[in-house]
Amino acid sequence: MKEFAYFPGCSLEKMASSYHMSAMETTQKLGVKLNELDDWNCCGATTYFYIDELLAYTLCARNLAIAEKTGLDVVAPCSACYKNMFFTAAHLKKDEDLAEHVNFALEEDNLHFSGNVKVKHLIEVFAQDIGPDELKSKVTKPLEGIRIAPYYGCQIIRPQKEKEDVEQPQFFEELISAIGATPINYPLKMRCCGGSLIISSRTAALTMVRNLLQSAVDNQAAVIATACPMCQVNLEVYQQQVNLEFGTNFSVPVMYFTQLIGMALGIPNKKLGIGKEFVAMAPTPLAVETAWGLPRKTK
Amino acid sequence: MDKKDEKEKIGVYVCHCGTNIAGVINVEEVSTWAAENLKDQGVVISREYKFMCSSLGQELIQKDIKELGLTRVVVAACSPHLHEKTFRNACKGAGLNPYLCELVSIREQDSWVHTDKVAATEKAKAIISGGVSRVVYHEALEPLHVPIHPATLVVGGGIAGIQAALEIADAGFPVYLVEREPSIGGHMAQFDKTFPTLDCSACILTPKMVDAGNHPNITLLTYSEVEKVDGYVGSFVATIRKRARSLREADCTGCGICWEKCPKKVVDDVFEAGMGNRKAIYVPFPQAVPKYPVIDRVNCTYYIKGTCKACEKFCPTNCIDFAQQDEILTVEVGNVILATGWDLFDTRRITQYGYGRLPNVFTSLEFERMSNSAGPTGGNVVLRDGKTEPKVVGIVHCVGSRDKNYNEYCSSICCMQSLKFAHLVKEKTGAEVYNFYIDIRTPAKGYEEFYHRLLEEGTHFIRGKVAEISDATRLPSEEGKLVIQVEDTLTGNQLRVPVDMAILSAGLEPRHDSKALAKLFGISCSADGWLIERHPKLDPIATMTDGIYIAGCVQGPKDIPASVAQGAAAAARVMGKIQQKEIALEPVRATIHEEQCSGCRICNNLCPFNAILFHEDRMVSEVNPALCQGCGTCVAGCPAGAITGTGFSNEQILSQINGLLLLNVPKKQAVAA
Amino acid sequence: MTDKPETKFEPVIIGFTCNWCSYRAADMAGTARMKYAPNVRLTRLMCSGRLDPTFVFKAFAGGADAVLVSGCHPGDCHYINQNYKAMRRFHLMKRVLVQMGIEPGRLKLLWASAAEGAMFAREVNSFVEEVRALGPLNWNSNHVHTADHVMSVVAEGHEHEAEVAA
Amino acid sequence: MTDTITFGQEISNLLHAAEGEPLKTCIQCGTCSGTCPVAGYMDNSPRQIIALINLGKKEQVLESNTFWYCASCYHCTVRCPQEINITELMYALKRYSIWKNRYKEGLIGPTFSEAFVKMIVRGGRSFEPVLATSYIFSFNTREFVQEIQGATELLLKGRLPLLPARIKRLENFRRMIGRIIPMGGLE
Repeated sequence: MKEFAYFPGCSLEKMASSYHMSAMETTQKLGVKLNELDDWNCCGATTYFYIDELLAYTLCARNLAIAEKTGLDVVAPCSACYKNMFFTAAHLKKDEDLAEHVNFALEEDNLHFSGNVKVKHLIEVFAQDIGPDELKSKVTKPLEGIRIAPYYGCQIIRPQKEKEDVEQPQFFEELISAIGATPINYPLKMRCCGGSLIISSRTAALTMVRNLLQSAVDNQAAVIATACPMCQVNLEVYQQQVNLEFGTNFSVPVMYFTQLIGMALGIPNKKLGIGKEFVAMAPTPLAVETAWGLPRKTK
Repeated sequence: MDKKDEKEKIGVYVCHCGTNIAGVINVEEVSTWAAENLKDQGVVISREYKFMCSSLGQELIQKDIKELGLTRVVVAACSPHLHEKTFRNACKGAGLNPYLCELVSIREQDSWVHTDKVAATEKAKAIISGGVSRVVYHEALEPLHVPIHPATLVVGGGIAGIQAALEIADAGFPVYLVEREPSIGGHMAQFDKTFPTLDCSACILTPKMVDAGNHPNITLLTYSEVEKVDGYVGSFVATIRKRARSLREADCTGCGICWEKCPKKVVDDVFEAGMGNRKAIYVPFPQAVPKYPVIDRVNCTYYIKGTCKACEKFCPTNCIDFAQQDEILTVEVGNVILATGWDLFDTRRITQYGYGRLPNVFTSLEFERMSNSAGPTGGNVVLRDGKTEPKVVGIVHCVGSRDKNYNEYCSSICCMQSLKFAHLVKEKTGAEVYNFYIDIRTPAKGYEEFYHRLLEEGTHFIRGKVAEISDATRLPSEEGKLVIQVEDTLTGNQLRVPVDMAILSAGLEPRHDSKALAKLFGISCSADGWLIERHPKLDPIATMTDGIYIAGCVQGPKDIPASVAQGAAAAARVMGKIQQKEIALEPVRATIHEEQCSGCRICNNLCPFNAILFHEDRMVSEVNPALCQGCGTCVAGCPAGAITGTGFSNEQILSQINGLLLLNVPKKQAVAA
Repeated sequence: MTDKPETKFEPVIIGFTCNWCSYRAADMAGTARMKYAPNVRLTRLMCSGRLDPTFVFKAFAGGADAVLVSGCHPGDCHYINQNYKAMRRFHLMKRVLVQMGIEPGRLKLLWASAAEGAMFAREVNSFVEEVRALGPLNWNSNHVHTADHVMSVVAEGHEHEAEVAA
Repeated sequence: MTDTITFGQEISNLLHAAEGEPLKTCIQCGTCSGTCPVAGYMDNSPRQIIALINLGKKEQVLESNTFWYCASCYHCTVRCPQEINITELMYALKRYSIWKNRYKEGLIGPTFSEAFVKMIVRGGRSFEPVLATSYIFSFNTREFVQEIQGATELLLKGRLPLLPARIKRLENFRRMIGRIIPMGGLE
């Protein structure tokens, strides 16, 4: 059994609790153990870096140091948390001076970070550690016929870490294929959802959400799959506001990839937090109805 | 270090170089100091003079050599890269072996880079002391003389190679022209028009190809590759694999019945850039030289399934030979010209430009084939469906060039190529054409005028590197089109330009195997894969290995006129060498003292030029002086100290270090320094 | 050393340059009249691959406070790849220096192309400052101050190299 | 060599893990701006900001809304042909303008960021309802109503916390921050 330290991040406590629930359920079913970090703190999203770089590194380093104590690699389900932790770890490893400053502060909480933690995004655990083949073998209720738009968003793959493909990655598609659904190819899968601009620059962000939804709908997506709570909220919760703002009529369900995997693994909806969303996933194809345990409609 | 028994008579000459040296260094003081303090080393005379390199300065040295019987000379002046030859010749003129003269630099490395006059003067003393200590251990040397074989090997049958081969052959010397593909012609044979004059490429190239094919002095070896090169300037021996064409050339008339009858169609990725098909037995294009086809054994039905033989059945001269074997030839040549050309940047690497994903994105080579009237679309500019003419075309510059994510260098031909494309598209279809560029570079004769012509033709020029090309349409006007997303940096506007066709003006890259080529011929190759010339300005076609020259794009991206000029220039250099009949080589070489050699063979692997031979019978290694380039790595690596490097011996260097540290100077003065 | 405490320590540095790149970089610095500290005295070799570790130890034994080894950038060697051999020897020499009680910071490796005069000047300056900070080479008195001793250590270096080459 | 530090050097110094002045290597190709999903809303495109910094036009840069519109999507950064980390540059400019207390009027970004950081410094974790007060009152009526509607629905779906979450070792945590920023600076 593979084991990871798990940093849920603030959003997963309430706003994205369904992501947390489905992450725990699916990983358990696939033989991966996630141990929540003891007394973690907020990663700071992007805002720490606006105010004070050193503070930002220190707060991320606290979580990394807690993870290091467990001797496990740490997994973050939120893209922003992941990016912050990944690059904090990378910078601290490279920059001794920075590490010294940060560790001086960490002493106050009896912590020390020596740079020996690998940071992974939750979707990397599915794509690399579990792998699409293994996932496929565990699927009991394949989501046949459902057209899913994989939405990568920004900070899972950008900025570039090594030489991976940052423009047309395929791992999300492979996971969707593994659960029997059809991944759709749409041009905006790598574009930004607006992130925190939804607060500071509303019109800009709503336009970005609109473009994304439009691109998915144009390519007949039945549902958009995300791997980040921020993206999920922007694409889903703000859908109504997009409709009001632009006179559109979007009603696209936006689900966490773990929820979709959970369905295919036969985990009951309730355990996956399904029911908390604004736009319910329309059970159109018959296969889904069976998968969800819904009564078949007779035509 | 034991001193030599007989004391040398050394003359020291310190140059003022006007005020270049004397302005910072107290030349008189240095000169007097040397005369007094380096006496023990053998200094018998020390002089200073305004300009040592002038004829008067040289005569001063020559006079001392004759009158005082100097056996060694140290000149303290400028860099040896500037005047070493001058002073060596001066010594030679006075009857002293030129290699007994040492030039030490007190200008570039002292007076020009320091401001503290005292410190600079002290440093000059140390430098001269180093030179004096070193020169004691110099030996009289004679340059090596090697005869030159009159034949030349030209590798690569593109325009640069053809030009080089023709020049040499016309001068009456034999040439072996080796080409990997079944026909010579190279990339130029694929083009339609050439910029800026819009000459038809085939019209100007074909006569040259025919000349090369028929020339009595040229041995054409197509479908062949060089596998091994031994020897050195004057007498290289190249091993060439002549791949089996699967037919007897002597009997073949090139009638073309075989490829007409061949039932197997293959996508032609090489000549047609994937835009068209050929047969399994084929000539790459109608004007191919030589005219004989080859059987592509990977795709031929007979080689796959064992049946078919349609070509053999229909061949009127019965020349097909399925059992033919590769031939291995060895040829002896005096010089080599490498002209292996370039590969097109793989535009798939820039995924945001959509090549391979979005059908109506084309590469530059694809467009060349498309606009060529002998090409797969008969010269019609059409979309991937093969029939629709585009109404709007976007041409993207700098694809894969000027970008640290791919290649940092400018590919130099893409601007002009893009302008040519813009003209051809407009001429053939009347479409609106957009050029997306970062800078327009037109630095050759007639190029800027061509750009002006394009401006007058009404081509749109947008200054901005294209961010992405996608099918993400938003507005009705974008429906069914490709959208080019770019900032017009001149106005700061964000543009979404809908086009029917996008052409990626891809950059030039070194051949994928250029590093292997460099290794094969023992020359150096830059980190990005272009072969390195001896000097970037003054010797762009020679390499650091004597007798090996480079021409055309193998040295770096360049256009047709420049490739032709380099081909001709390389030929001229080779002919000059051949005319000399023999050449003199700098005697900076390593030699192994057999009695000290333990036969450990460490040096064998250290040598980059394979100049060290191991004699199994005597269990000792030996340096081939004609192959040795004198780098000295083996000298430093020999655990037994059995190797001496002429001109840079351990004694010379160690003694120079002592000198530089003023260990050879009486203690009192050394402390003052 | 005791007479004038206010005088700055002026280290003596022996520099090894290759004929094709770093010596020309030094020439270039000169032609462009770039100024740098006069503490470096250069020796020319045909290639950094010629650098016998003996030279470096000889320089230290002879009173140099530091040694600069320079050559063409990796990949740009005029003798194809001999600078990589210099690089390997450089790392071995560093190890040997430590064994001999010499601060490894007294040996510096610098890749300089013929066009990098400015960089050469800058790097020489910073190296001089680094060595100044280290102070005069104060060889541990336990170590015998003779070339013989140095040679025995060098031989050890060669053995290492033989391993690497094999 | 000048004695005074240029605006460009000042900004380069704020870029972590950058050597020298990367902005000087900008070839003004416009890849960043062409890529940027928000460039249309910025008064100067990212490319223009770099040009302005290189020109030393500090006032014009600080008056610009460009960096407050950056969504941190890093798309420009992965595409820049000169490998300039433009997103980090935007962070640096945000920090610079907050330190200098100079930013374009009417921007929500700076206020929100400060509120966010204060909240974390107090409790160690994020709490959306408090956060909302930092920006919601700057919205116009229509936006305000929409935002409240959205929040109410979130609350009904059980997706908004009623009480702020706090970390356990809060005292240690605050002392830790004290070693980075003297308390009172942000509190």
